[in-house]
Amino acid sequence: MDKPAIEKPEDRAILLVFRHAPYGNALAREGLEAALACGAMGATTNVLYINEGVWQLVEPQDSHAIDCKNQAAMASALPLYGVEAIWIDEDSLKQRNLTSTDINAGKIIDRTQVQALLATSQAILSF
Amino acid sequence: MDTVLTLDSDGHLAHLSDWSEQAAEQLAASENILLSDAHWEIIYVLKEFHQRFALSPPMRPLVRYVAQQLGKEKGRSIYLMQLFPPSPARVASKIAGLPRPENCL
Amino acid sequence: MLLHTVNKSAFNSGTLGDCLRVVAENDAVLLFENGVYGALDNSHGKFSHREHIQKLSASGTRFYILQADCEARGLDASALLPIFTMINDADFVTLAVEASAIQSWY
Amino acid sequence: MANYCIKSDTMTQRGAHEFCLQNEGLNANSVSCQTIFYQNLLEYLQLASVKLLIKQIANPMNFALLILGPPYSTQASASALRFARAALNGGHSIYRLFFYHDGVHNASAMVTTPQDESSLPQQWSELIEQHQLDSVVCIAAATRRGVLNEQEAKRFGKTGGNLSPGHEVSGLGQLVDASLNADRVMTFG
Repeated sequence: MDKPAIEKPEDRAILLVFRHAPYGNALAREGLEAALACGAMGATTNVLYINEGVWQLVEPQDSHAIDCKNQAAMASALPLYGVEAIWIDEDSLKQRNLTSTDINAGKIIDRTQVQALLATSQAILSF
Repeated sequence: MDTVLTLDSDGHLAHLSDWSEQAAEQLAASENILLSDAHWEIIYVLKEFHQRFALSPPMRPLVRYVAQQLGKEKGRSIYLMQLFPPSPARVASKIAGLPRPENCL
Repeated sequence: MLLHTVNKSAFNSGTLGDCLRVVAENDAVLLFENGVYGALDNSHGKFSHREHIQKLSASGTRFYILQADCEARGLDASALLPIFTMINDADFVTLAVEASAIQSWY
Repeated sequence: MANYCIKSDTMTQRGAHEFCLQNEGLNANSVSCQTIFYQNLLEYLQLASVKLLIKQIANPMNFALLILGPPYSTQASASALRFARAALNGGHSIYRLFFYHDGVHNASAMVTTPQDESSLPQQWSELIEQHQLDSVVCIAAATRRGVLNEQEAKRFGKTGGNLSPGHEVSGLGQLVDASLNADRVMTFG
């Protein structure tokens, strides 16, 4: 657990794209665990919440009764793990009638910025 | 007198609900650690971390969180290393009754 | 250039639409697995992405479809939008090599 | 006439060359199942006086594949397998296979199929063996889903391991490493 940060090529960033709603399947949870691992290992990490993925950030969540870990609580640990670049697709929020007050983290970006984020990422992990 | 705790093969509590301060002392003893106030402070910060984020933190986030909660002097790996050798994240989560940090890193 | 892969049918999933919304001019889009149904020329209404695909194609986006998945599903090339280029597995690899990164929509 | 592919050490040498050897007096077992360093390979071939056909690939890439789909339930695993084969046939290398999410079931040795259907886990194991691929199964995802090697099974007090040959159980760090060091990362979900 206490391994030092791994060697990495300069300017290489990992982008994790979260496209699925939480709880219905394990993609959201396991994608988040991958993002936390990227951060904990010192990799330059971007996270993009888009499409159904934006539901992961809606607060409050109480997943006690369905016996799952609270996805929003876990996601709120991202900055502590060194993942500060958290992006949210504006259109996906609008389609779901969500606003910045419904979500707990991240910076809302428009379609052009989403395209730029994808275009400048060398490794994309989709969850 | 020590209560008999059910432990997994790594010496972590098999049932996290068994945790008590007395249990923590026993778990610490198995790591040759005598708990002082400085230890308890970290143990309660760790429990709070788990409560808040539903995660058992590896080293980096643990250091950051301790720095946030207890100040920069304590939020250093060397400080945690002195209290919970040889691997603070693993040893401290064991004593604090957190799940074993998953072998994911 | 990004390579986007889509493997869900446009008839029961918004995946193709989600992909097309953020595809850029010089990107490539590959439909495979059930995604190949999204290339059908004769789909109508909300299932059809024909206009969007044509518009993107006109501005430079390239569209591909995986042959093995079409054959398995009995899709003849004549039923597909002519914009789509039929490719094999080796071409898929070549596309991934040419791309700066691969975004998988599933 | 069989062709054997020998890779240079892909872990340290990015953009590794791929060699195709024509099978002339060369002991297949001695070369097909191990990774040989570029330098050593040339020396070895000189000693063995083997005619060497070197196919230089224009743009050799090191791929990392993230496989999230289980065998049979969806097509993702089969698609990833076809992609891996096509990449290797095209002279590219696979930096690592990483099985995660439901993809860990591809590493279950318990998967059994009727005689007229192919076993995806078996095909993965064969591909890994044949090309000496680095294949990692995420330990956390696999443990939750009941895919364990002997050691993990013992640790958790289970009756026996069920990990297919060729895979290693390890952490997400291996995915992070692959994302940083492979030329291309592909997700199959």
